[in-house]
Amino acid sequence: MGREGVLNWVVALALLAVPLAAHALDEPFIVTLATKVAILALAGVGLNIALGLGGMVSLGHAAFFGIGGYAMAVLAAPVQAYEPLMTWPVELPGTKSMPVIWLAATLAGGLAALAIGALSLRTSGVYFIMITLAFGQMLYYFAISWPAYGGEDGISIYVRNGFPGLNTLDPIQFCALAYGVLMAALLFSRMLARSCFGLALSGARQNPARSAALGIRPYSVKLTAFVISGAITGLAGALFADLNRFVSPAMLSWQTSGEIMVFVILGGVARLFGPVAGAALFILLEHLLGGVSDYWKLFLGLALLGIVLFARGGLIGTLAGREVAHD
Amino acid sequence: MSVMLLIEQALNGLQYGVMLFLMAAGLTLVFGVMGLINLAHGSLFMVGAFACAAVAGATGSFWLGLAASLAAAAAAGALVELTVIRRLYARDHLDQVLATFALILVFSEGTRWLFGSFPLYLDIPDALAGPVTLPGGIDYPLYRLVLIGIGLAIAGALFWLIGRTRLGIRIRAGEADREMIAALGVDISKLYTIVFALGAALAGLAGALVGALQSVQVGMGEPVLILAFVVIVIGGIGSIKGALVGAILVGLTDTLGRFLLPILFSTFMETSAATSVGAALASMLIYILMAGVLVVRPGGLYGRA
Amino acid sequence: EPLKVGMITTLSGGGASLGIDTRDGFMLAVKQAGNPDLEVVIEDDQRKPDVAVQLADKMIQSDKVDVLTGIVWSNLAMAVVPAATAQGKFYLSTNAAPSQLAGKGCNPNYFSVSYQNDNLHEAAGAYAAKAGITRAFIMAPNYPAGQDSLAGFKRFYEGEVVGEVYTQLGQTDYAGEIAQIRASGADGVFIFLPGGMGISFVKQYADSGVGLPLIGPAFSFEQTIIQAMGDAALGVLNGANWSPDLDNAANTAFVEGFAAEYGRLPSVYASYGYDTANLLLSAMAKADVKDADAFRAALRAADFDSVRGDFAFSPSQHPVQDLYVREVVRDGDILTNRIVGTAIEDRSHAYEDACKM
Amino acid sequence: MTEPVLDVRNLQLSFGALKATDGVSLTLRPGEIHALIGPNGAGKSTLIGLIAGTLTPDAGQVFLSGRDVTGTDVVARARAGLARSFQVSAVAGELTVLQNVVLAVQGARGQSFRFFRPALGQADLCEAAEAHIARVGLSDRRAVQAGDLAHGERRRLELAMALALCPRAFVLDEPMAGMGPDGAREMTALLDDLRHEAPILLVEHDMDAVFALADRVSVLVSGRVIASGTVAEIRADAEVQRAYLGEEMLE
Amino acid sequence: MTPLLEMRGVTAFYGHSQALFGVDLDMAEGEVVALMGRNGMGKTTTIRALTRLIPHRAGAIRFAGQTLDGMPAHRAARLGLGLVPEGRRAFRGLTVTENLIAAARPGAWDLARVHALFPRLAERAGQDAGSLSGGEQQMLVIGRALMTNPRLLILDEATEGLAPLIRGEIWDAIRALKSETGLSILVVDKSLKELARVADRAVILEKGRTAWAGPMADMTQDLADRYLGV
Ligand SMILES: Nc1ncnc2c1ncn2[C@@H]1O[C@H](COP(=O)(O)OP(=O)(O)OP(=O)(O)O)[C@@H](O)[C@H]1O
Ligand SMILES: Nc1ncnc2c1ncn2[C@@H]1O[C@H](COP(=O)(O)OP(=O)(O)OP(=O)(O)O)[C@@H](O)[C@H]1O
Ligand SMILES: [Mg+2]
Ligand SMILES: [Mg+2]
Repeated sequence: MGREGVLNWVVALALLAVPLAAHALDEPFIVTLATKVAILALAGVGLNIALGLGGMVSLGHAAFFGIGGYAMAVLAAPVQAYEPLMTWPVELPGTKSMPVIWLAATLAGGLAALAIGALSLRTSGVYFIMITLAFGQMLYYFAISWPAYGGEDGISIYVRNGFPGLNTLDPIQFCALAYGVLMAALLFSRMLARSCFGLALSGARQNPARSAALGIRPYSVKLTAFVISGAITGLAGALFADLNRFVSPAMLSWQTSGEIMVFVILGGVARLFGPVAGAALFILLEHLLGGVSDYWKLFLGLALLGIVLFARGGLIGTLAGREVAHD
Repeated sequence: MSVMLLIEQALNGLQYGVMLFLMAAGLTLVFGVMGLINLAHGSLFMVGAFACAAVAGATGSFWLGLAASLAAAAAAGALVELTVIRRLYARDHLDQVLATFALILVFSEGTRWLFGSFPLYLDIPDALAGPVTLPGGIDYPLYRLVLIGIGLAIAGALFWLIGRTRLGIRIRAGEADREMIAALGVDISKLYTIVFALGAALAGLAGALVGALQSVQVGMGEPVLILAFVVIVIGGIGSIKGALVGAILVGLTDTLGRFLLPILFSTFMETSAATSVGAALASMLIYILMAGVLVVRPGGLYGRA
Repeated sequence: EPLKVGMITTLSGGGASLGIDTRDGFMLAVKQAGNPDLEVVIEDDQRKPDVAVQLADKMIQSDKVDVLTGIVWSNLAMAVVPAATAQGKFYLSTNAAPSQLAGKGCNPNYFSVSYQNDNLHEAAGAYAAKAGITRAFIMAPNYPAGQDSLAGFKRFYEGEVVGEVYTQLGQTDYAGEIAQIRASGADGVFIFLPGGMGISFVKQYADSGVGLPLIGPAFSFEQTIIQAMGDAALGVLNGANWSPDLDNAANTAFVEGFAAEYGRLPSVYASYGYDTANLLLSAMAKADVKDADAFRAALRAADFDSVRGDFAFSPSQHPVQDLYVREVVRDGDILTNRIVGTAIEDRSHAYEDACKM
Repeated sequence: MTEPVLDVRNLQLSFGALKATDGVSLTLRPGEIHALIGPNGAGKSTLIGLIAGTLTPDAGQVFLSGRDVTGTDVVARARAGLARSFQVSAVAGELTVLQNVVLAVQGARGQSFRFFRPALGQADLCEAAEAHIARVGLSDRRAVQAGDLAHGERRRLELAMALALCPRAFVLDEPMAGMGPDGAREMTALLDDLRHEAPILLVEHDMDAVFALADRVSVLVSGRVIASGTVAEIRADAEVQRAYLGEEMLE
Repeated sequence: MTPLLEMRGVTAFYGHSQALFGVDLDMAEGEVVALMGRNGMGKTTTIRALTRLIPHRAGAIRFAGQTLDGMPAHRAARLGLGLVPEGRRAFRGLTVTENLIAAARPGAWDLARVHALFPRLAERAGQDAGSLSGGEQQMLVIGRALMTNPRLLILDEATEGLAPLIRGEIWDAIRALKSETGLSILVVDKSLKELARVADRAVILEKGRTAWAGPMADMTQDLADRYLGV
């Protein structure tokens, strides 16, 4: 195991130990913060597949994040209002079951990524950044001005959705759930990176012309990765909405896309645990600086600048050094 | 709906487009020509507006304010280039996104720290205030006509600078291969500082000119920034001509869409719902336009990609 | 037994001026009262709903606050209030009071000290006829608060609506809308364009030379922003429930105290913050917050000197108050508002009947 | 006579007013090396682009093993058995030599959408890749990132990747470019060997290599084939000398 | 003869891997020196260190009486280093003429003279350099280096990928440059025959070190076998 492997374990264990300790010390808010880190890291893991492995710099991942959130609210809100989800063509009830909601959010995120990716991947480079941003903004404005789902006010669900065998309202149990999902996604992402598909994706990123000449369609490979990426980020959105028991267009805004990207870059692009380290650092900074002064964002900005200028390769990159070639 | 109203709206669209161009021009210089994604370009727009408002407020002269906006934005741009941006050319777009994202925070909160949280006062200079009557009987604000003129003049000047002068050629060469142009004896760093300052000055000028029409407040740059991105992506990155055409296209689409869509929907919907649905669609329209253009022409209208 | 208040408000970014005034008004009352039993925790929500929710969680879980307050924006309130009241905490609104929380969603632990969101639009609508507007052109951003505002205006407005336009949230250029106003044949314009949108519109409107009377809710013509509009704002009418020139002892003391403490004139947000703190202090004097029923009754009694004069709560726990119309005037160097008439007396709100409480 | 593996019929392509490919017909028969030479800008790379499918002709057809592939794209042609190398080395710089070749092997076998097993954990993939790497003499560089290779090594890697496709035809754009004398010699030997697996359409300016290897030579000038024949015929062709070889080659 | 260039014990790294282990290279004014060695022996790296495109870690480089240690590339270039880099790095997105103008510094070489040397560049004057054929690009970058009016022209595989006819023309041009203008030239090329005709001296690199240096005439078949694999 190389340095990066050790580091990954440290990060993973810390993210487990902190909420447990906080729980023991009766500091439920710290547990909530750790949950937030885990969920935002999950969104980052999703983005990292597109960004790190596939080189697709998407500034529109808030779209999938928000869609996942809305999937949760659209399914759960009817239950609390004692109404069916839809009556035509078949009557379908809403649900407050997390596994069902997760499935729906993953599918919704993936489908949205399929549509957006299919169009966006016709472009590349800076154009890709901007067209994904444009799709994100399109959904954002749609969500704000479309009255059906609360517009800018968003939708509140008052009670967190349920997971069989767990009391999700208990912060530590919900945290454990989020942590479990994050770890599963990390495992999946690691497997993906090493698989044939991961290699094909890497090839498509570095030299699409060569990939095509080898009979590998870069477009299909990238689109597949983009869909997987959107699906994971959608799942994170559903969890995030459940954490807050609330969803609003703010989840879809370009600032959200920017922040998810910041997590990834801060932690280390294409590093397995990059998003986790990045999200943790960002939330930590936000909460440490938040109390310092009214102008705390000035310091946050300076801190981010310092990191990007002097800690190349993000947190993991700086601490673990250059990636060693696999076996 | 009269023809005159439609013409007036088209003029409004043109003027809005030219306003966007002022912002997009600086951005396309930096973004296209130097190959740098500068999310903080909107902050320089804000710096220009605040500098103009502060100086105009203190001296009572809009024109002094305008000069101050150019100076302040150019200085801020040069400073940022020397301390931050300079280290980012060799990095990929990601680091640039992160660093300039951080710069937005620094600029916004720094400005708030200096000027407080309340919007500042800045108004159109008296000489340009009020409407003039155009042929055809349209009353149109003089200031907006002047903006159209300034925007087009700047477009011409930039077109010449980038396309025709040796400075412009060297800048573009530097974008294609920074190392090679240095190996040919061109001090690309100095060149980039100048270009970045120039782009910043343009943004600052736009901020000051637009600030007289709008609210001078912290965060004013971000919505314009996104629009400016849309503009240059539609036009094709790095192309001044593309920025101009894109800006005018966006201005017209947005203005006419906001005006015509509710009318269109009200032909088959109840008015109140039609205005709401029409407005919802109108707010998405330029993004739809952009996506449409990129799907058909992945490199934008005048792009090389 | 001390009482802990958690204030969640917007202190950074574009909307910071509103939150800062809310906080400053609130803290002025706290300072004047000098009650050592009142402890205040203040946090910045960055105008982000998810941040507001997490701050509420933090204040409830870690700081163990009894009362929450301070939220400026309706969408943030919708994110925080239902969950907070469900956990048995009191929420006192210093500004945002969306219809959902006034009607079906009313809650015994939720009090709005400011108004119900529609009130100030209703005041504008009711007064429009008196101001000679019979053919109104009405305009608001296309989001729930905007849609509510046009509905609120129309509720009491008796003339004809010749044009109804939804603009984009955050829009900065209104040339298109102004052209439509000019072409519409209206004799008056109602706008609800909060924050920078209002500044942009008013400046452009003044420059266009259209010159029709302009009326709106107080938010668009508040102390925090009219300075930035300059003379363009002069003469604009706006519906309000408070004004710096409102003639009562509490108000005079507040306006002077605020100016002395912070060196600027207070806004409506400051007045709501100030009233909220005083309401809280009055309830503290009567009951212990740990006894929720007694404390609630003490709040309901509203036994404090409001800067708005007479103040009482309706059954849904929203104010019953007089609504005025103000005009922007120049007072020496600065612009401010003066009351020009009463629009509606003893107004509660339109959703009262839906509240089962 | 055996049926040609690659059959190009009357291809045309213009860039604006410039006729880059002006009615080119040529064939590639099993087992042969067919060299395509011509002055700079004659349209050789353009022709390769048309054959490989990166460019779409204005008119004309391309047949691969008797099948008309004119309307298909690069990927389809690669799968149909066309292996090309690029005039400017095109490899995945951040991957190792081994990974690059594994990528080629899995591309050829259509295994790129396997999500689960590690690519380098699959013995069959790796063994095949190693064999191709050994063939071009890069075995001791297999763990080096392709971006760190010297120019000549990168050209060999390119060839290994083309080999990995087990193609029906090779289309190679200047494989010798930038190679030193010994490198060029090795490459010549390698190509000589390769022709038994699949015929080679070879674009090359290295006349030593061309004359040593080619069974047939076609000369492209201004988008047209001005001459075609054996090495001896071409060397003797006065027009070719004037247009391409110059005086020097007469010695 | 006045020394124009002195490189002493130069070492250089790419990241952590060392590419140069101690290169010595001397040139006098007006001399044509062939830099030779097998693939990957460090010829390009030596040139990159000389033109300040990468820093050298140890050793010293002096050019035209000035030390280049720590000097940025553009200043070194202005001292008179004209580079034709390996791999044809024409400026894509610029026209042929713009490519030439971008490099121009006053002197004997101007657009007309470059056009006279390579008439093809005049024909393609308005075309995007990125869409030129490989050989056309090669002519362009040689022309571009000449436009800087260098004291030392550095040609790294300048004839790579050129048709024999053109290659011959370029060698003619190099010889003409040598005899008519007395320009100093550092040349890397794989054609030993051509190098033998034009170069005064040769420097051979082996594994990042100077293995042999001496007059071209002293290059024996034995040396060539050992170091160049001919
Ligand atoms: N996209 C394009 N647009 C315009 N002209 C082009 C384009 N691509 C190639 N050309 C022109 O077509 C001609 C043929 O170019 P091509 O690259 O095929 O030459 P080549 O025979 O491969 O030359 P070389 O031996 O130098 O590589 C050249 O004159 C080139 O300038
Ligand atoms: N960008 C790079 N990163 C890491 N190593 C490099 C890089 N470029 C070259 N090298 C290594 O440095 C050594 C010297 O390479 P260099 O390109 O200088 O050789 P060369 O003599 O010019 O070879 P060629 O004849 O192939 O051009 C080689 O071992 C090569 O692998
Ligand atoms: Mg070619
Ligand atoms: Mg080399």
